[in-house]
Amino acid sequence: MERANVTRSVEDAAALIKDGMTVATGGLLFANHPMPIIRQMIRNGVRNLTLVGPASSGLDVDLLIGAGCVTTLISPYVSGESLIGYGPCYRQAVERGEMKVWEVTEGLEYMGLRAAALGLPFLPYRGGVGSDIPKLNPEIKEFRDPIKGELLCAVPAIKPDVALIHVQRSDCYGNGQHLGSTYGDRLMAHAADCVILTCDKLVSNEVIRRTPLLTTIAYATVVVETAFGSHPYASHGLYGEDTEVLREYVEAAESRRTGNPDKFARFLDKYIHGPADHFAYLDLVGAARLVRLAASYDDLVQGG
Amino acid sequence: MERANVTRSVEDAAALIKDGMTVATGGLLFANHPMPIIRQMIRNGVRNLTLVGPASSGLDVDLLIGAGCVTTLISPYVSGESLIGYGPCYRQAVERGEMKVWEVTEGLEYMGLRAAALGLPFLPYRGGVGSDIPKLNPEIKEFRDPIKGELLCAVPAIKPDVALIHVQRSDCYGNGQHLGSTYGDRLMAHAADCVILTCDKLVSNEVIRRTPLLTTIAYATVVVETAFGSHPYASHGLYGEDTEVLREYVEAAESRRTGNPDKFARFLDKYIHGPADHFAYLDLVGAARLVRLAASYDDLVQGG
Amino acid sequence: MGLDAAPYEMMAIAIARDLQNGKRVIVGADTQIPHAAVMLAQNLHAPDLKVIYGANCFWGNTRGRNPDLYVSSGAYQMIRSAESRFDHPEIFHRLWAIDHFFAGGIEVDKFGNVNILGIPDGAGGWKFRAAGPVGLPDIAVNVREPYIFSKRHDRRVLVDRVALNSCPGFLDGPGGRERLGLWGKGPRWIITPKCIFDFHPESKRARLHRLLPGVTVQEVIEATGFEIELPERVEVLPGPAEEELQLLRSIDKDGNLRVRPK
Amino acid sequence: MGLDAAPYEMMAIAIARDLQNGKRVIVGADTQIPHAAVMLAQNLHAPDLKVIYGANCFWGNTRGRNPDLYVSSGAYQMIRSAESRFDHPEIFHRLWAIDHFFAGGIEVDKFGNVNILGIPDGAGGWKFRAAGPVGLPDIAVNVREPYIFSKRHDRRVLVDRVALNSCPGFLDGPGGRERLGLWGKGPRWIITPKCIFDFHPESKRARLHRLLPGVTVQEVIEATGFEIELPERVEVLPGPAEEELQLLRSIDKDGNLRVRPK
Repeated sequence: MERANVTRSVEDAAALIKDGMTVATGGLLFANHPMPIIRQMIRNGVRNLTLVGPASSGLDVDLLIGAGCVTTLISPYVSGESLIGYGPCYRQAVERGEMKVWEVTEGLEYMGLRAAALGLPFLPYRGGVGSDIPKLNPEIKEFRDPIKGELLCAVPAIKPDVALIHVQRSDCYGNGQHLGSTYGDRLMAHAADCVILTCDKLVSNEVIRRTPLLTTIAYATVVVETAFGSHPYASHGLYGEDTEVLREYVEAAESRRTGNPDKFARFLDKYIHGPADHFAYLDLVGAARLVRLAASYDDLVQGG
Repeated sequence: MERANVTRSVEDAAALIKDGMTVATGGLLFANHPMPIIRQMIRNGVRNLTLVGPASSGLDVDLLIGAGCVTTLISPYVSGESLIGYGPCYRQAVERGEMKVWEVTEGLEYMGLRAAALGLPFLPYRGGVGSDIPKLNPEIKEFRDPIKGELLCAVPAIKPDVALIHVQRSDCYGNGQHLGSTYGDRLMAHAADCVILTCDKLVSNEVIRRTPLLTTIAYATVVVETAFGSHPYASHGLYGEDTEVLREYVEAAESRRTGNPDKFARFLDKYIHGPADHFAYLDLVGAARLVRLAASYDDLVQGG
Repeated sequence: MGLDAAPYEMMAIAIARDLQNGKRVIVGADTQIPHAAVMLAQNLHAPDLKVIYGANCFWGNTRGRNPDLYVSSGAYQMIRSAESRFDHPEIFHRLWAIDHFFAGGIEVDKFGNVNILGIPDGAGGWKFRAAGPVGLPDIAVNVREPYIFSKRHDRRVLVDRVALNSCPGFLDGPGGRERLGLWGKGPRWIITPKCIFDFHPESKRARLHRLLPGVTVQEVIEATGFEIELPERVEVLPGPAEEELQLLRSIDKDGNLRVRPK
Repeated sequence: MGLDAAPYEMMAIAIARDLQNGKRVIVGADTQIPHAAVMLAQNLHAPDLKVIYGANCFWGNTRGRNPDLYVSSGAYQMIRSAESRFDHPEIFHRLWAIDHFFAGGIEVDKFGNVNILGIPDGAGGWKFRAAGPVGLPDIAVNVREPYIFSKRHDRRVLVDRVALNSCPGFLDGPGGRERLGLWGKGPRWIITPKCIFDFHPESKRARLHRLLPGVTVQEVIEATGFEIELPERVEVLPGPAEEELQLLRSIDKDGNLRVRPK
């Protein structure tokens, strides 16, 4: 009997995500997003998700909102940062009352995820005290601590059914390694029942055994090999973000927000519904551009 | 103006530790203990410490107890594991009522340290519920959580004045790297006001910048260069433990426990009071033995 | 079969057989028997048994790697089979996803409670102080089904009621865990050099489940300090298969499990 | 001096001058001005300024390394000056040891409270929704002395009372922080393209501390939506030293800080 290989296709992995689930997505702002799974979720028409976004969510989360997948968002921030200060689809959905925001701070989001990881009903934090967050989210309760009597916020456990995490490399048993920032990925993975890992490169188990100190996610439920799997975002250690595609997104989403949905529909058609699979997506982006994005990283320090 | 070099001598670093302080020591069982500082504390005759030991404390903690430095111990376990199932000096001090044990579980010790790191008065955990720990330590309070009403233990913040941590390498700015297990060292360092780092090897800042993913302790307060600084314990990545000296310790400490303190006094004289400094200590142990301890590690995987 | 395993070897084999493929387990301090068991299982029927070396903060897999049985559970050599390092505090993440742990102590009682703290002197002090509870009080209330094991089987270890409870089993019997809202099902077995106890589903009391080869029911009753639930028929654990014993001894090169129990 | 710095450049220089050697700071999302300030300070008088790149989870030091001013605070290139990576949740460890953070928002009021959530419509919905509070509510009640900065100085940003408080300053004035037991001293400055406010030690209201070169008191009063505490004499911030401006422009190669404020 041999060890089970947990690699799956994008399609098979994304099929694990059902309507109504609580799904966490990793990375932060412009890096390390499990994009092939996100695109497949949109293709599959997944609905009514409670989405747990990165503590600083980027336009990946905005895209899922714009595609109509999200009913409730748990995230303290959705921004295009240097390109646009807020997520256009996020802003639109909130202002129109089409999506519920479970208001939270970064610190409280992490404490909620940690509570789930630790199997606790809640964790306390000082963040939120003195702000309007507990008024906007009645599930976050101010209370006096049982030892010193200090005023703290109690945040209930935030428990994803699935966490979608992108790493630079993994073996076929689900041992993943981040070659740059880990962001909140590890805590999301620890909190979730099931971890879907996308990796830019599938490596042998021997590579992992030579560098066990770099393994950041142990034994993910399934692993999907997706070269340039974070495109159009950066993958820390391997390639930079594709500003051109991101600008295209911002323009499309902002035009949708201001009343003209056509460009956004065309963006979805072009990048999501059009390509038959992840390889077709890469061909659409083009080899020359991908090579340039990889070259932007090649003079930087590496993992070990 | 140049960046400040924070390297110090063993003597200067140990002088930061004053009578009555709360001191955390890192590593676990048979590995990664900051021994030159521990020996210097004993030479200095430090008294009345509240010692926060590793979650599985080894004979390093037992030695500090035997040398009379510790008034209160915060540790869920003091053991010589494969050599002896309990710390002899620990057992003696507890049975004679000479030292207070602040009873705690591993999980609660870590939650107490995390509370200090997060600046919280307490954190909750389920560990301890149903056991006699809250009865033995009235500072750990059972309470009902403010959200679901579940029964949990509240542990107050455990806040060390100083954390003593051993790493395999560090630069002169206090950026330390563990080349094997980190144990609870990072949380101890995060909870403490001041971090004293011993390192087997001082490396250039360029080495650290080439491998920032391996940096486990950022900006320690002071760094002490101490080759074989964890001897007689292992230093993960560099050398194994010296079972011969550890057996000598166990024999001396167990003989003290059973009423004959001479051997223990001779052990202290030989290994602690005798050698003029850390180099004299290494000469006492002998080059051949140190080389063999290092050789026991040389076929194993390394950090990066 | 004609093969003879020493009692500690037989304990390791019995645990290995019980560990199902794909389960997640933690092996803690000073636990050579469980450590041998998980390596044996990984190399036999459970290549996907996911093992945390608790004292070393590694997720490890020894499958097909000619493993050693390290004398210390903190042996630095474990990095040889490591696939991931983690900060020790993270061992408390996902305990709800851990199937088994292996708990031992100085006393074990009929409801599967364990004492690893020591024996109080009744006057606020200690008659005997053991090493301390480690993480057992945490693990016992979070992990699905811990195993309890003891290298000795006598009336000092297997007692009617533990002097101190530092690893909650079924507490004072039926409904005890539920009343406190503890997670996990409670202990799976008590395994000793003489036998395996499981727990009666209603009474939650230790029930004789299997005898180790060569041990009689009478011998167990005499050596046990609590009243045992006896099923109608007590089966004897089948002796080791050739492959099991051969592989176990290739792991336990120094014969640590071949010593006679005290 | 005869050197002219653009307002955003002058803001970066003013912050850099105020950052003392050895302090610990976090630079967050979308904050080019503070990011330029910490790099400038590290390369001038504060080589031991300890900087967390909050959006990238690195501790970094740019001292003597010819740094770039990255357009995004999450720029992957920051690993060039990184000395340590950490998991982002750990940014909340030791916030009590962090001296400064840099907070911005859509509204800032006279007590140094910031709104980065948005403007409610008064009927349970939103007139305008901003990106969200990020970690500001956490940082504001833990870090010693955050700076508040705004790239715009007008009556829509500098308001009497924030519509929503998502980054507590001195709340409703004297004793506000103490009543809730918040950690940290409260905000140090509000810095804008026109001036620097500090806070009156008793009233806790924003007090005009320094004018940026070329700005008048009257101009500040007119552009500010709250009543300003005016000291007897308002000093003008000294213009940039040659070394400061030269170094800043070697950092801000693309001239991001030379654009005119809106």
